[in-house]
Amino acid sequence: MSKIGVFVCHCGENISRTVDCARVAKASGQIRGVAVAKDYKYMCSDPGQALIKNAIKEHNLDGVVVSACSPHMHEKTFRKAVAEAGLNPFLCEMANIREHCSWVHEKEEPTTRKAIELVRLMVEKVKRNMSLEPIRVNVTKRALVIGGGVAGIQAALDIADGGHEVILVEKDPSVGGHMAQLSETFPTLDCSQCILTPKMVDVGSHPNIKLYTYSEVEKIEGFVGNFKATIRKKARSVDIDKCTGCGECQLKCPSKKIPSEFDRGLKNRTAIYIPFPQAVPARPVIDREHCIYFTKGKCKACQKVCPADAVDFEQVDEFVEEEVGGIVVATGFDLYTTEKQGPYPDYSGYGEYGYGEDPDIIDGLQFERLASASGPTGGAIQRPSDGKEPKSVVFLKCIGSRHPSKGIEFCSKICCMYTAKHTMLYKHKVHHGTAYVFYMDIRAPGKSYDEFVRRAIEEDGAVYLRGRVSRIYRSGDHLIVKGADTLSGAAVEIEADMVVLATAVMPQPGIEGLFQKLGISYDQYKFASEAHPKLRPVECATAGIFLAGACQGPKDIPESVAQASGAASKALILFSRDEMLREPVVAKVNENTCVACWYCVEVCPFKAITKKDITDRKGNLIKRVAEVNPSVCTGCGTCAATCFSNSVDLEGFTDEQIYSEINSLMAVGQDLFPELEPEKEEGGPSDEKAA
Amino acid sequence: MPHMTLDRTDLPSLAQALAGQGRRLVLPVREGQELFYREGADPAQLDLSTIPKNSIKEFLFPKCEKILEYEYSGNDVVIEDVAPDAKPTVIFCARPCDAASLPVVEPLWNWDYKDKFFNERREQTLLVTYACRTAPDEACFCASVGLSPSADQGSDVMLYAVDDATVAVRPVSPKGKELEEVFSKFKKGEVSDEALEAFAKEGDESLAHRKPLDKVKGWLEAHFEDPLWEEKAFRCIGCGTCTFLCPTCHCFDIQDESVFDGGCRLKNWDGCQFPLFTLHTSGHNPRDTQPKRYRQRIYHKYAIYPEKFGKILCTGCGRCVAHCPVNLSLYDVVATAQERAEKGE
Amino acid sequence: MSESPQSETQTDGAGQPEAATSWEPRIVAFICNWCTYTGADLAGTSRMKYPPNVRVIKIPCTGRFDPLFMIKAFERGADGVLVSGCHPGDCHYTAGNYNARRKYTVFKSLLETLGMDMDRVWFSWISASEGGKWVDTIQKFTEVIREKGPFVEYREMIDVG
Amino acid sequence: MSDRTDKIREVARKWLADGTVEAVVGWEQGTYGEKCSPALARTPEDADRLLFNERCTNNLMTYLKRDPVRSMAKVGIVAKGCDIKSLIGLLQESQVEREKVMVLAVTCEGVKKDDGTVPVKCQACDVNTPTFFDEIAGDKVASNPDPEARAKELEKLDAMTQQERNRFWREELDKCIRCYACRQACPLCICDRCIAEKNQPQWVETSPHPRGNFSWNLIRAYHLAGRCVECEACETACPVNIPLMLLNRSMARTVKDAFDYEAGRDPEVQPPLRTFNLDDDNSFIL
Repeated sequence: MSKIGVFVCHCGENISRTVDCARVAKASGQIRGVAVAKDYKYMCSDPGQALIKNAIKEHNLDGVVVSACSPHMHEKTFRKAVAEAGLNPFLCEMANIREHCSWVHEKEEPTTRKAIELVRLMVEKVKRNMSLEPIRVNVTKRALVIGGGVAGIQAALDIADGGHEVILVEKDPSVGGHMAQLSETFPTLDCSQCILTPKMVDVGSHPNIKLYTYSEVEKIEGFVGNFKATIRKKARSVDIDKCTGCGECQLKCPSKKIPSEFDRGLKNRTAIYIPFPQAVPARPVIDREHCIYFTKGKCKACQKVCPADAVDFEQVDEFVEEEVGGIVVATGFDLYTTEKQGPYPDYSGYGEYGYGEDPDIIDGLQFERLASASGPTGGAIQRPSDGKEPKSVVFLKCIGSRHPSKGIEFCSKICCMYTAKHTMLYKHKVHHGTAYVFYMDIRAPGKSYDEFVRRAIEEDGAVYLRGRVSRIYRSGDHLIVKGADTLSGAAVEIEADMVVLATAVMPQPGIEGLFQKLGISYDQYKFASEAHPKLRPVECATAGIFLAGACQGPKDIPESVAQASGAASKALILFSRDEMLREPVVAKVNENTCVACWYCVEVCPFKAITKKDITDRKGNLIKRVAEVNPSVCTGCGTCAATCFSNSVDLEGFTDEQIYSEINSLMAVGQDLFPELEPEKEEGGPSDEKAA
Repeated sequence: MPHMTLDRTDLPSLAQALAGQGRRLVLPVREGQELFYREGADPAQLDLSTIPKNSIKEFLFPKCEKILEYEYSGNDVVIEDVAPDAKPTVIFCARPCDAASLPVVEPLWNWDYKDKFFNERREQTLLVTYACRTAPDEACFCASVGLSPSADQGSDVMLYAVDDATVAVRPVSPKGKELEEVFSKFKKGEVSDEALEAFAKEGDESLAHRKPLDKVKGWLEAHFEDPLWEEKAFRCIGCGTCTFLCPTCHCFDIQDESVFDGGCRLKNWDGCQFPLFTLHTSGHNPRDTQPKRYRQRIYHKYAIYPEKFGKILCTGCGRCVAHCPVNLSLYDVVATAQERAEKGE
Repeated sequence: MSESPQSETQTDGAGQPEAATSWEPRIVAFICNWCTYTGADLAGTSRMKYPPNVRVIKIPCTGRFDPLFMIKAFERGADGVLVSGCHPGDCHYTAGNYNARRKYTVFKSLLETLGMDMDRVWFSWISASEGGKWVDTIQKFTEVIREKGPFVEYREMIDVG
Repeated sequence: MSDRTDKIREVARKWLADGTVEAVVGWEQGTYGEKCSPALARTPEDADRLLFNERCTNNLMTYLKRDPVRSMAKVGIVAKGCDIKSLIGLLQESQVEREKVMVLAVTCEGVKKDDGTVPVKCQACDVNTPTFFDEIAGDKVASNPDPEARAKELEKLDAMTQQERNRFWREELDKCIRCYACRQACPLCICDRCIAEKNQPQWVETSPHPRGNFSWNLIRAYHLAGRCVECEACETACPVNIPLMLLNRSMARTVKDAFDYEAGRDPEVQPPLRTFNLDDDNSFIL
């Protein structure tokens, strides 16, 4: 028989004002398996806790029910108290007779009766509670940062400066990301590369950072504190240890007409190339798709010219494994498709605007390259078709964004600001030119942001027209932009030399593949989902994985950097301990009855359940079963409720416990309300019987 | 000796008259494509076209029966006995194979322990049996187990449909004889003994193709590990239909069902075809495969029970043959055993 | 059991048929720890009032809700069962409530097919901030059940065995 | 029919002779009426017992989850289009590995029940010519499914008031004797230990009283929601003639309406209770 102690708190008068606490205690004492039941004014006070501890020792209790406030208030207090008395803390439960009873009901018989039933329900549960031990998880104090844009760079540097090793993986040949492509940055108009390059160099040389460029994450196994990442180092065809970055190879490469990704097609590059002069590492890579040797079988011009003998045509993709404790995902963004066949096949694009067909219709990042001092024009604003200085430029905002019929409802957030910046950059370079902006709304709520937009309009004379553009077509030397100015109600037709489309910020195409490997969730657009939109904005629901930058949603640079530092500090918090303690409220599998249908595996939001082979001593497969990784399981119980044969159970909320709670609701003989007889005024017969 | 006859059309009224003496009435009625013995059915719906799908077992040994109640009182448990829910009953127009099941299982219920639940019901039950002139179903094999389509074992009164319009009445037991008065109210005439002899003759003829099963026991005793079991029973899906429809299968399970402060103990039908039937607490299961469980059923009926009680635990009603969803015929299996015994295999 | 008085069980009245007038609606609520339980706490801290007819069984998440719980609650005399958790998108475990919602859809339809009185089966999303919604829900549910009376259809089944 | 039988025998013989499979599960002539019976051919000679006709009603997929078939390295199985739906369910739930099963499909014009009637599944059948197999016996049989077949079955139930439905099921389920023939016959009842046989705790009371019967039949139907391929094996096996298919069909309709899902169609698709959509129906939740 169980020996349960029930401790009924008056909470001053908070409970006793409407609940007869003495009667609750007396009634509790009569429940089978209850060894002691007491009431006290303040159970959470030192004397109250002492009363519980003494009772545990005196009666050798094997379970405790504190009938008081909400467990959200004092469960920790009382579990700590019982632990101090030598009882496993998970053998203590609370019956909530304050928030759920005394405070919400009148002082009348059913209120006390309810309190008694709530205690009984919890007594029945506690009888089936098991001693549980917190789950200890060793922490590997190394971080993996995926993505080498500004967010990834910041996160890597912060963690590395915090004294921990960082593995930084970048899919492109250099770190830098989109920020490296930008000309100036809003709202200060400082040069993007000037502020980014030092950070890139730091990343390349930091003793705590191991940099894998031109590499991708192939596989992630494990769980918080103990991830194992397999990284594919794509064949660069250049030995970057031997290479000195002299650039001779680029000069000699005969394949010169490949649109440069970095310059967004506005300039060509060679097949062996360093993507941009400030690249880190400043080492070339051979683009095998375009290299004459790889496509036609001969050439090797680069190899011949290389003074360091660094070109290696035989290189193959290499796989390395890295063990890490936490992961920062900073995979950034790309721009919405404006061609008919863009990178986002699910979205229809803006074929009617002629992007990809007319060279003078470009997107925001292309304009950045045009305006950049390191860009194809050396910073001169020249239209791509013939290099002429455009006399009028039309900027179109919300291309894709806030356009549900194109499949996107969100606001891309940064376009209002960068378009204002573009008009300023344009006007600063083409003083007599006119910048027109078609907009839906102007959203500039950041620090110094609205002032910046006002400057563009008021000081630099950008012409803002509220409305959408219906069509863009070429007429001789010009592009005709037909739209509407909804404020004046007039149809507008502008003769433009160049059109710039502020296209929506989208996650990297195909990034969901990586998210699936990581076991993190993402929204309908494939932006990674944070654990809580308000309170856990940098963590994923999957423990040990953190988010930084635009992979989570459109963000400007300061926001990305701030979130990156936030993610880094989350990782550092994780690394501040040698092992983690996790609540042992986790699922467990009954291997005898599991039939490996994998429903639990599929419904687990945390990928905490894996498939395990049970083999005999010779290694022959006997059966397959589900296995819960207690380090990853968060205890939601979805698996337990989904399993047809209830072969998965949840510690702390086991089937037995819940069954017993339900079972406490009814007694024999059709007496559905096995209430204690209420005490008659001033102690009736039942009182005497009980005494 | 002459036998009283009555009009076949008076059978519903007769049923009513028997029930009118304070008895609950059970009789076969049609439900969909099949007949069922039903309690409280309208006698006008009496249907004698074939053998019902269920047996009469459930009226003597119900599928679920409370045998005691208990209540916690402090640290004690207070146990209260439950009186059998035994009402005077008339089972009207039972088939001979059903009636004959009672003398087969009676020793079981009165062996080391006298089961008051069965015995009181048996005591209270009047069995008015409707003789089969010929085997009513292709699955029938009562003649193979020492019975016949018109066997009177276990019956209180036998009814014989001597022609389309006339039914002869023959009391069998003292209990049946006491009912002369009720029957005589419907008396329309008399027939001689010879009129009933046709039943024995035609009944036997209709089952002439069935084998006697007298050598099965001996064969079984020597062939526990025979490949026959795997070969036949691979198809058995362990549904237990055979045991639950069988008039002689009598296994039960004891379950305690509790609410918070007490509960009751129930006796429920169970069957040897289920893995849980023999599953030990340790996890070991002596009959861990379906062929072993199938073999058990045959052994129990044709070797073990006869050994202990001197009777085959089967009346050849054929329900397990007709209703097996995978057409695993008990008759085929025991007939194979008989055949092999005859061949000396 | 040495300390407290225990010569009597709590079922002094056991076996006595319940007077028709003494019947009170009996509602069992399976609610998630993070949203609805906390919402009910908020109703308490805000001193809102609602009828004392509900018995709460806390589960970590509606994802833990197994329809077996509801059946057992009815078997143990519930006149109504409420299942409540976090609103879509708010699940502490990201997706427990979405999984639960599919279970509800199927199970609810099954109960309808079987002729259960669906006024006695309620589902809700009540967030931690919706103390008022919790109170409203319990009030309405209690009224509905009071109006309908005891769950006779199910209690007939309880009566057996 | 005879050409299908010939082809079945030919393929089975070949598979057994060249060691492709350890055994072939098929049908053979039964001994009661015109009934056919499941057969296990282990040798090429055994293959000559196999046949196909309109009384081959058993869904043989149920044997894939049982010994001796379950433990065979590779097995051939003869299957009608409707039976293959069950196989797809078993594949979805990893109960069977595709590489371990050779499917010998057979085209089918529909089968006949013991009482000579045509099962509803045949009236609604659109897989008379199976599309998922390793070998196929029989020429193409055109499908002419009655799209209303399921709805017609449910009409009677739909027309009832809640109280009438309650009464109807109380009467039907009171007949239940808890033999679990429905479960045993079902190819998709895959649990080694059914929830009705778990007693710690005993969620489903094992006693055949109204309470236990209600919870058992309810849970059985619930566990098959979105999984049942409407093969009718349960209802056929039920010794007390409970119209189990009414429950199963009603669930199938719900799953179709709510999640646009039909069981037994695509082994690659997630069964509906193993996944969810953010925009699943929310209208009934307060």
